[in-house]
Amino acid sequence: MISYILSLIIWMPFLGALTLLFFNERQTLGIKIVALIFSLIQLLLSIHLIWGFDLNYGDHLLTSFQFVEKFSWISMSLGSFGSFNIDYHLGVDGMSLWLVVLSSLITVLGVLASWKLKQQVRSYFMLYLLLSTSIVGCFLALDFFLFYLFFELVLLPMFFLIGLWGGPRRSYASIKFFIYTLVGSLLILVVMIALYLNVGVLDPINETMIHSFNLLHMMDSNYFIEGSSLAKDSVLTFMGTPLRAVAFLALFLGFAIKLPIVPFHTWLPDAHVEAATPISVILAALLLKLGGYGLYRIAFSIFPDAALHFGYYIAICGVLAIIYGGMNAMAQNDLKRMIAYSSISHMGFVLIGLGSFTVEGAAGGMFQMIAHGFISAALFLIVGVLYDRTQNRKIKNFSGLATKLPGYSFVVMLVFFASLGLPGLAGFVGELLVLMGVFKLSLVDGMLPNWIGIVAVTGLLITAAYYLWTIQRMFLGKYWVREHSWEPKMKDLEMREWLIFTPLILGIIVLGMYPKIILDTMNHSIELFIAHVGNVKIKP
Amino acid sequence: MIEVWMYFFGLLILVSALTLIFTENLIYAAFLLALCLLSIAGFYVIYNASFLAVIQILIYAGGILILIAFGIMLTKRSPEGKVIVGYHLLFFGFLVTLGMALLIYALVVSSTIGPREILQTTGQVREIGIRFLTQYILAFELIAFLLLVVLVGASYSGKKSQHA
Amino acid sequence: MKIIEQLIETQEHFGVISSEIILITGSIILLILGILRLPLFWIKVFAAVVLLGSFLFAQQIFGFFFTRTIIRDDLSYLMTQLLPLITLGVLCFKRQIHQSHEFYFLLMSVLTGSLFMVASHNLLILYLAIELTSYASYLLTGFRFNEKGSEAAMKYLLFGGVSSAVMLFGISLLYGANDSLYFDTLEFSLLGATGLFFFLSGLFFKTSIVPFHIWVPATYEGASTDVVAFFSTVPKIAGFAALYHVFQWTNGLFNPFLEQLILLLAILTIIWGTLAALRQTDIKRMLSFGAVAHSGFILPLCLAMDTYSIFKYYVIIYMVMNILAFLFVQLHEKKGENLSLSDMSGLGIKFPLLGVISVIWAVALVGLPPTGGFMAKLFLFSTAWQHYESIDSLYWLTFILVGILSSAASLYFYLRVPYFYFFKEDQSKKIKINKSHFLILTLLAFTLILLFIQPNIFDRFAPMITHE
Amino acid sequence: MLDPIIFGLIIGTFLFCTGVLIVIVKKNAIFVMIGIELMLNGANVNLVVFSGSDPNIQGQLMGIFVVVLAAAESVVALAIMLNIFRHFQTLDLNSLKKLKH
Amino acid sequence: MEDYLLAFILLLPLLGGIMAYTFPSKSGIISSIFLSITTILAGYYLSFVEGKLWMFQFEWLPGFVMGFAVDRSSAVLILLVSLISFLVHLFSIFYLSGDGHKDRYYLKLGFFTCSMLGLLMSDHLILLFIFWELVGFSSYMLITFWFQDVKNAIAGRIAFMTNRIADLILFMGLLMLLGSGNDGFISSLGPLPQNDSSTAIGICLLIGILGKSAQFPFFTWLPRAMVAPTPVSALIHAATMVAAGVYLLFRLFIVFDPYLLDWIASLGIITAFLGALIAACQTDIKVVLAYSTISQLGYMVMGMGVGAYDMALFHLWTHAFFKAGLFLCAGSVMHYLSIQDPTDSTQDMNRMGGLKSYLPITFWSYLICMMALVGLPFFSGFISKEGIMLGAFSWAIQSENGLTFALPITALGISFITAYYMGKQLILVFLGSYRGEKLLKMPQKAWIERAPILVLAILSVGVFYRIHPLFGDSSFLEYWLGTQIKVEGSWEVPMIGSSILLVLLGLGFSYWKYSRKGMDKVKSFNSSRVSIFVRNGFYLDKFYMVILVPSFNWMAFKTSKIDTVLINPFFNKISISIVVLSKVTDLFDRLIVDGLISLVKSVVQILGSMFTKVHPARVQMHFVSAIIGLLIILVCLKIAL
Repeated sequence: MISYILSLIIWMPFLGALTLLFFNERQTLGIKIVALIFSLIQLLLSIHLIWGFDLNYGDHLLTSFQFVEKFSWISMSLGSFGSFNIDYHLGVDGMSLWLVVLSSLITVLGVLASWKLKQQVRSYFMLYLLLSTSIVGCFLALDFFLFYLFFELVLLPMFFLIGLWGGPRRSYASIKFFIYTLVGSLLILVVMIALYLNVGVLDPINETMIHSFNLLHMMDSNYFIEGSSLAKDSVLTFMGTPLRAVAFLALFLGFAIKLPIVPFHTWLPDAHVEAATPISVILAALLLKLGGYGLYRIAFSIFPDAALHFGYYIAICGVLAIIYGGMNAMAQNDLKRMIAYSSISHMGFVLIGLGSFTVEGAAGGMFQMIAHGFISAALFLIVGVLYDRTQNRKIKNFSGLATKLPGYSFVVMLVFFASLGLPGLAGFVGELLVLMGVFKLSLVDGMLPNWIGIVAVTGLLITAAYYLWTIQRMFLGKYWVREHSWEPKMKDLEMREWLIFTPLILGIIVLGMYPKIILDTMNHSIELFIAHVGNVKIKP
Repeated sequence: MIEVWMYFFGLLILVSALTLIFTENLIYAAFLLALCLLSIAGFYVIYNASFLAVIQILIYAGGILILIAFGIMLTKRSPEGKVIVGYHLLFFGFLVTLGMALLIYALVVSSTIGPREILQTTGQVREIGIRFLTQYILAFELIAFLLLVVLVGASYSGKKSQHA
Repeated sequence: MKIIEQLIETQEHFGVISSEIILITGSIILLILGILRLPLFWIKVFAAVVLLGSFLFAQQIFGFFFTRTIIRDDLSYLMTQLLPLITLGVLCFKRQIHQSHEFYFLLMSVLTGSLFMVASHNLLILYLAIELTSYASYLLTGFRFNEKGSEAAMKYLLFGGVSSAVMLFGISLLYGANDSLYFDTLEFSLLGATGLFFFLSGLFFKTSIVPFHIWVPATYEGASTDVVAFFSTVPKIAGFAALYHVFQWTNGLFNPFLEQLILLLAILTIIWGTLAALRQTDIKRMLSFGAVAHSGFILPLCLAMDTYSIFKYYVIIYMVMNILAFLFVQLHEKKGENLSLSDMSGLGIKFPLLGVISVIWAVALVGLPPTGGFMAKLFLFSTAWQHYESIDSLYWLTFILVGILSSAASLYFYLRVPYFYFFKEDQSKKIKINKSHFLILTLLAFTLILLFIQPNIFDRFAPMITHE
Repeated sequence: MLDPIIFGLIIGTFLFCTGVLIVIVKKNAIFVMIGIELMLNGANVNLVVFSGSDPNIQGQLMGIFVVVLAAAESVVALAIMLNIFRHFQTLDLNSLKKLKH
Repeated sequence: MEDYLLAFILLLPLLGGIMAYTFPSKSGIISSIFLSITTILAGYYLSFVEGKLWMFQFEWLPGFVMGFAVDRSSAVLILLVSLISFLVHLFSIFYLSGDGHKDRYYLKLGFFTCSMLGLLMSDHLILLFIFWELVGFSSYMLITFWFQDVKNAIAGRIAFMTNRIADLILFMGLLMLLGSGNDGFISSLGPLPQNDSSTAIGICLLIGILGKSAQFPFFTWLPRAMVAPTPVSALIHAATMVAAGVYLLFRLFIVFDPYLLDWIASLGIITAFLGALIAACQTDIKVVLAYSTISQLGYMVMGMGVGAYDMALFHLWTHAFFKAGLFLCAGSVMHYLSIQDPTDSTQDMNRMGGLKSYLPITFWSYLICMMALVGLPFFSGFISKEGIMLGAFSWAIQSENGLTFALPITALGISFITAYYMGKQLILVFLGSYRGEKLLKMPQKAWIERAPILVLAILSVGVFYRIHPLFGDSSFLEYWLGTQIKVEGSWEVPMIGSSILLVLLGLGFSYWKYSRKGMDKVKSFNSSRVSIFVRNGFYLDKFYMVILVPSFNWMAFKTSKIDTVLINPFFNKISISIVVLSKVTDLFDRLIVDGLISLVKSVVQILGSMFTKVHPARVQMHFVSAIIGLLIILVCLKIAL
C-alpha cells in the first residue's frame, strides 16, 4: 500500500500558494492566516510522519527508505538515444526525516515572524510557500532529477524574497546569491547528466538500456553500465584525474557552495544581512542544510570511493570554515553579519563529520545540521527583534539591554550559549559527536590526523569569544542606546515573539539534554550510510 | 581553335574585372560589368551552355545592367553626370582576397578533379525545357513566386520611399 | 511518353506539399484582396485563416517527391505544422509599424520559403528557398521605413547577398565534386569539403553562427520587434532544419575532423553570443545576442547522429521562448523607439503578472527549471555527454563546459529584465496593456511550463516516426 | 596548356575573388552590388564548367536560376537603396551610422 | 531507591532555584529550604555509602551509555557542597536583602549547586565534562550578576573565556581518552599504556584541571571574579568550583604518567607560592582571599602530585569550610560598611580597622577560620596541611633527585607568608581604629547573617576531624574519606614543629609591621614598585589582556579583511572579467576592425599613396571578418586534410 503522506507534506504549502491566488492583495490578515494554516498542516503531517516511522527499516542503505512513492513522471522516447525516464520518487529515511520536520517547523515560525509585513503581502507569502515546498521536496526526493528540480526551484523564490523585501543592498545580495548558487548547481547538473547516462537497467524485451535518474540506482555500483565512464572500474580520466573523482568534486563543490565552504561563502553574509528576518531564518536554518544533505545523500552515497579518497581534504575544508568563519564573526560589528559568519563556522563541523567516515562523525554532522537549524533560526529571530524595534543592528549602538529587556536577554543568552556549544544545549551534541569521530579515527587508523580535531576545538574557542564579547557589549553594562528615538520602542518580547521563540528554545534544550530522541531515528540510517560509504563495520 | 576562344574570353573577363576594381566612375563600372558579363556569356558557349549564354546576355546585360543604371541615375547627386565613388581598405582587401584566392587554389584547383571532358551536345534547349517541367518543376514554380514577391515588395518599398 | 508519365506523377505530388500550396495561393489571394482595398483587419483574418489552413492540411506522407528534390519526413512535417503556428503568433502582435497587406504577404512568403527550405533535398531547391526567404526578409526589415530600418535592411541585404554568393560558390564546388545536386549523393572529397564550408557559410548566415552572425544585432535593432521575433524563429529554425537534413543525408561527406570544426564553431558561437550580450543595454540587441548563443546550442544537435527528438524539443522550446521574449519586449515599446532596460524599471510592482512572465522567459532562456528551457538544456547536455563518452572527444566535453558556463553567465543578462522590473525604483512609466497581447503572453508562458512538466506533449501532435 | 576545366575553375575563382575584393573596398552600395554580381557570376562559371561534362546539365539549369535570382536581387537592392538614399542622401556605406554596428 | 535519592539530591537545588524564581518575594527562604533538604539527604546518603558505587546508567546517545555513580569520597564532597551551598543561601538572604533581582540570583545559585553536584556524581567522562561546563557557565552568570557595571561583565567574560580555553583542551583530552578504546566510565578507568598519545592525553587533562582550579598560568581569572556577590565568591570561588579541578585530578589520578605527576606537583607549588606572594601585597579584602585560595589550591594540586591525594582531598574539605567562612566574614564586613559608611569604598582594607567591636561574631569567626587557614593546631587546616606536607616530604625522600626537597621546603615557606598576610588582614580589618570617614555605630543583629559564619567557623575546628591536635590516628577521617591518611615518618615531628613556628613567626611579623609602625609606612610600602608589581599578579593578567587578547582580535580583523579585500573582490573580479571579456569582443570590433582601418590609414599615409580620405568602414569590415573566419576554417581544413 502506498501512502501519500510525503506528497502531501511537499505540496501542502504549494496548495496554500494556490489558495492565495484567490485573495485580494488587501486582505492581508486572511492571507497570513491561510499561509499559517497550510504550514501548520504541513507541520502536523510531518510530525505524524515520525509516529509511523520504523526505526530499523531495511538492512541496506538502498532499501531503507520508507513511505516510498514512485510514479513514472516523464517517459519520453528519444530514438536511439533511448527513452528519457524521470520518476516522481519520494522516500524518507532517518537522515531526511528530521530535516523535514525541521523545515516544516521553521516554515510555521517564519510565517509567524513575518506577521507584521505590510507591503506586497500576497506575493510574499506565495513565494514563501513555494520556497517551503521546494525545500521539503529536496529532502524527500529520491530521483536525482526531482531533487535537482527542487534544488533549483529554491533559488527563484529566494531571489525575489531577498531582492524585494530585503535591506538596502538587497539587489546586490540577491544577484550574488543567485549566481553563486547557480554556478554550484550547474556543476551538479553536469554530473547528473553523466550519471543518468551511466546508470541503467537492461530492458529484457527489446534489449535497450533503460536509463533513469533513480538515486538508489546511482548509489548501487551494480546498476552502472559496464564500461561506462563513471562505473567503478572506469579508466577514463579528465586532466589526469579519474572521472569518478572529478564527478565527485563537482558534486562536492556544488553542494559545498550552498553549505558554504570557504572561499565560496561570500554570498552568505550578504544574503543573510540583506534578507528580511524570516528569510534569513529560512536561509540559515534550511537552505544551508540543503547543501549538507546533498553531500550526504548524493555526493557521498554515489561516489563513496572518491569521497573516501578526498575525506581528508574535505575535513580540512571544514576546519578552514570553522576557523575562518569564527575569525570573521569576531571582527564584525553588525550583529546579523556576525551570526551569518558563525553559521559558516558551524557548518564546518558537518564537513569534518563527513570526512571522518565514522558513524559518530556522520551522525554528528547530521545532528549539527538539525541543531543548527534550531539555533540559527533563533539567532536570526533575535536580530529580527532588535531590528524590528530600531531598524538597526550595529553592536556598538546598544548596551545593557538586559536591564531593559530581560526576557529578550534571557532568550539571547540561551541561544548564544547553545550556539557556542554549551553542554546541555543542542549545539554541543553535534560537535561532540563529530569530534568523537575525529579523535576515534586518529587513534585507531589515522584517517584524520589529530590536528584537525585540535583546530576544530580552537574554533569552538573563537565562537565562545565572539559570543561572549557580544553579550558583554550589547546586553551587559549600563543601559544605553544610540538614538533617543529608539527609547520608547525598546519593549520586551511580545506574545507573538514568545510564541515563535518557545518552540525553538524547547527544541534547543530538549535536543541538548536528550539528543537520543533524534539520534535514535537517525542512527540506523547513519549506520547504513557509513556501511555503504566507508565499508566500515557497523558498530555492534 | 576552341582553346583560343577560351583564352580570349578568359583574358577579356580578367581585364574587365580588374579594371572594375580600379575604376572610380560608376558609369564606367556599369559598362565594364557589361563587358565582363558578355565575355562570360561567351565563355559559357565554350563550355557547352549556349542556352545559358543567351540568358546571360538577355537578363544580365539587358536587365540587370539597366537596373544598375537606373540605380545610378536615381541616386546621383552631382550635376555633371559623373558618379565618382571612392574606395578604402584596399590594402586590407587585397590581403584578404589574395589569401582567399590562394586558399581556393590550394584546396580546389590543385585537388584531383578527375579526367573529364567537355561534352558537345545538341538539343540542349529541349533538354532544359523538359527538365524545367519535370525534374525542377518545383524550382520553376518557386522562382516564379519569388519574382512575384520581389516585385510586390520592391514596388511597395519604392512607392513608400517616393511618397513618404 | 516518358515525359507525360513524369508530368502526371509530378502532378500527383503537388498534393503532398499542400500546406505550401495553400500558403502560396493564399498569399496571392491576399494580395488581390489588398488591391481590392479590403479593410486591413479582414486581411489579417484572412492571413490567419490561410496559416491555420496550412497548419491543418499538413500532409503526413513521408518519402521523396518531385523527382527526389523534396523530402517529406518527420522533421519537415513537424515544421510545416509548427512554423505556420509561430507565424500566427507573430501575426497577433500589436502592430507598431506601418500596416499594409504587403507586409502580411511578405511575412507569408518568408514562411513559404522557410517551409521549402525544410523540405528540400536538392541544393538548387534549397538555394532558391533560402533566397526566397532572404529577399522577403530584406524587404521586411526595411518595413519600418525610417532611417534605422533602411540601414538595417541595407546591411542585411549586402551581407545576405555576399553570403548567398559564397554559398552558391560552395554549391558549385559541391556540384563539381559529385556531379549532382542531391544531398544523398554528396560524398567526401577535398573539393567537396571545401565546397561544403562555402555552402555552409550561407546556412550559417541564416542561422547566425559565428563568424556569419554579424548582421544579427544591426538587423534586429533596426527592424521592428515583431519582425525580429519572426526572424529569430521561423527562418532561423528552418535554416537549422535544413542544416539537419544536410547533415543527416549527406552520407559520408563528413569525417570526424569536419565534425570537430563545426563543433568548434558552435562553441565559439556560444561564447561570442554570451559575451556580447553581457554588455548590451538595448533589450532587443541583448536578446539578439542571446539568440546567437542559442544557435550555438542548437548547431551540434543538427550535427550529431540520432538527436532528432532532442533537436525537435530544443527547437520547439527555443521558438516559444523567443517569441515570448520579443512579444514581451514589444508590449513595452513605444512607437518607433527602441527599448532600453531602464524603461522597465519598477513595472513589476504595478504589473506582477507581467513580472512573473518576464521571470519565466528569462529563466527559460537561461535554462533553469521549472521551464522547458531547462529540459531543453538537459537533453542537450545529455546527448553531448553521450557523444563525449562514446567517442571520447574533448570537443564535446568543451562544448558541455562552455555551455554550462555560458548558462551561468547568461543568467546575468537575462535576469536583468526581471531585475529592472522588480528591483529598480519606479519611475512611474505607463504602459498600455493590450488584452489579447497579454493573453498570448500568458499562453506562451504557460506552454513553457507545460513543456517542462510534460516534455513529450508534442509527440501527441506529431507522432514520432524515425526515418530510416 | 591548361586543362579547360581547371582554366574554367580559375576564371570562376578569379571572378569570385574580384567580387569579394570589390565588395570590401568600394564605398558605394551600387558598387558593392556589382561586386556581388561578380561573385555570383564566378560561382555560375564554376557551375557551367562542371556542368560541361555532366550529361544531366544540372549545373546549367542551376545557372539559369541563378541568373534570374541575380536579377531579382538587384531589384530588391534597388528598392532598398532608394530608401537609403531618401534617408541619408547618399549611398556611401560609411554614412550608415544610425545603428550601433 | 538510592537512584531516586541521588536524583533528588541532584535536582532539588535546581528545583529550589526555579521555585525561588517563580515566587520572587520569598525566594531566599524557599531555596534555602530546598537546600536544607538536599543537605540532609546528602548526609543521610553518606551514612550508608560503604565504599561501593551507586550507579544510575542511561543511554544518552544511541550506543553510548553514561552514568552517575557515587562512592564515599564523592559522597563526602556532595555533602560538603550542599552544606556550604545551604549556608551561602542563608547568608545571601541577609546579604542581598536590598537587591531587586534576588529571584534571578537564587535561580542561578540553584543551578550552580545542581551542576556542581552533577559534576561530583557523574561517572562518565563526557557527563562530567557536561557538568564541568555548566559549572563554568553558572559561575559566569553569577559573576555577571550585577551586570549593569560593565567591569563585572568583562570580569565574567574573562573568567569564562579562561575557563573555556582550559576546558576545551580538557575536552580534547577526554575525547582522546574515549577514542583510545575506553568506554568512558571513570570508575573503570585503568592506567594507559605509555606512549605519545597517553602523554598528550595527560597534558590535555592537566591543562583543564589547571584552568578550573585557577593554577599557574591560568589563575588570573579568579581575582577578577571577585566582583561577584561575596556569598557567590564564598561558594564558587573558594569552596566548590575551583576545587573541581582538584576533584578531577583525584578521579583521573590513575590515568596520569608518574613523571607528569611530578610536573603537577611543581606547578602546584609554584602556584601556591605565587598566590601567597601576591596575596601578601593586596589591599582589597576579597582579593587577598582570592589569592589565598589560589595558593591553597596550589597546595592541593601539589598534594595530588606527590601522591598524597587523599590528604589533598581532605584539604579540599577543610579549606572549603574555613575559606567559605572567611569570605562570608568579608561579606559581612563589606555589607556592614556599605550600610554604615556609604561614602566610602568598601573593600579597601586600608580604610578599615577596629571593626572588632562592631562585628564581634564576625571577628571571632574570622579568627577561627584564619587560624585554620594558617594551620595552627587545634584547627582543621592544620591537619590537612600537615598531611600534605608530610606527603610531600615522604615523596621527596623516596625520589632520588635531591631537588625534590625544594617542594616541601617551599611549602613550609609558604606557611610563613600565609600567616603573614592573614595576620595583616586581621589587623587591618578588625584591630586598631576605623580609618574611614565616619562610622555609624549600629551593632550587627541578624542571626541569618551570623549563623552561617558561625557554623563554618565551628566546622573549622580540628576536633571534628581528629581528636589529637598534633598527631595520631584519624578515626573520623578514615571513616569519611575511606582511606588511611596517617603519614608515617621520622620527619613528622620536626616538620610539624617548624611549620608551627613559621606560622607564629608570620603572625608575629604582621603584628610587628602593622600594629607597631602605624599605617603611614604601610602605605609607602603599598605604593612601592615591588609591591605594585606583585600586587598586579606579576602583570600576568596585563600580559594576557594587553598582548594576547588584542593580538587575537587583530588577527580576527585581519581575517575579516580577507573577505572584504581578497575573496569578495576576487569573485567580483571574475564577474567583472567576464564583462571585460565582452568588452574585449567590443574592442575587437573597435581595435581590430576599426583599428585595422587606422592601421591601414597610417600605412597608407606613410606610403603616401593615393588614399586621401579614410572612413571607418564598418559594414565592409564585417564582410572582412566573416571572410577571415571562413578563411581560418579553410586553413584548418587544408592543414587537416
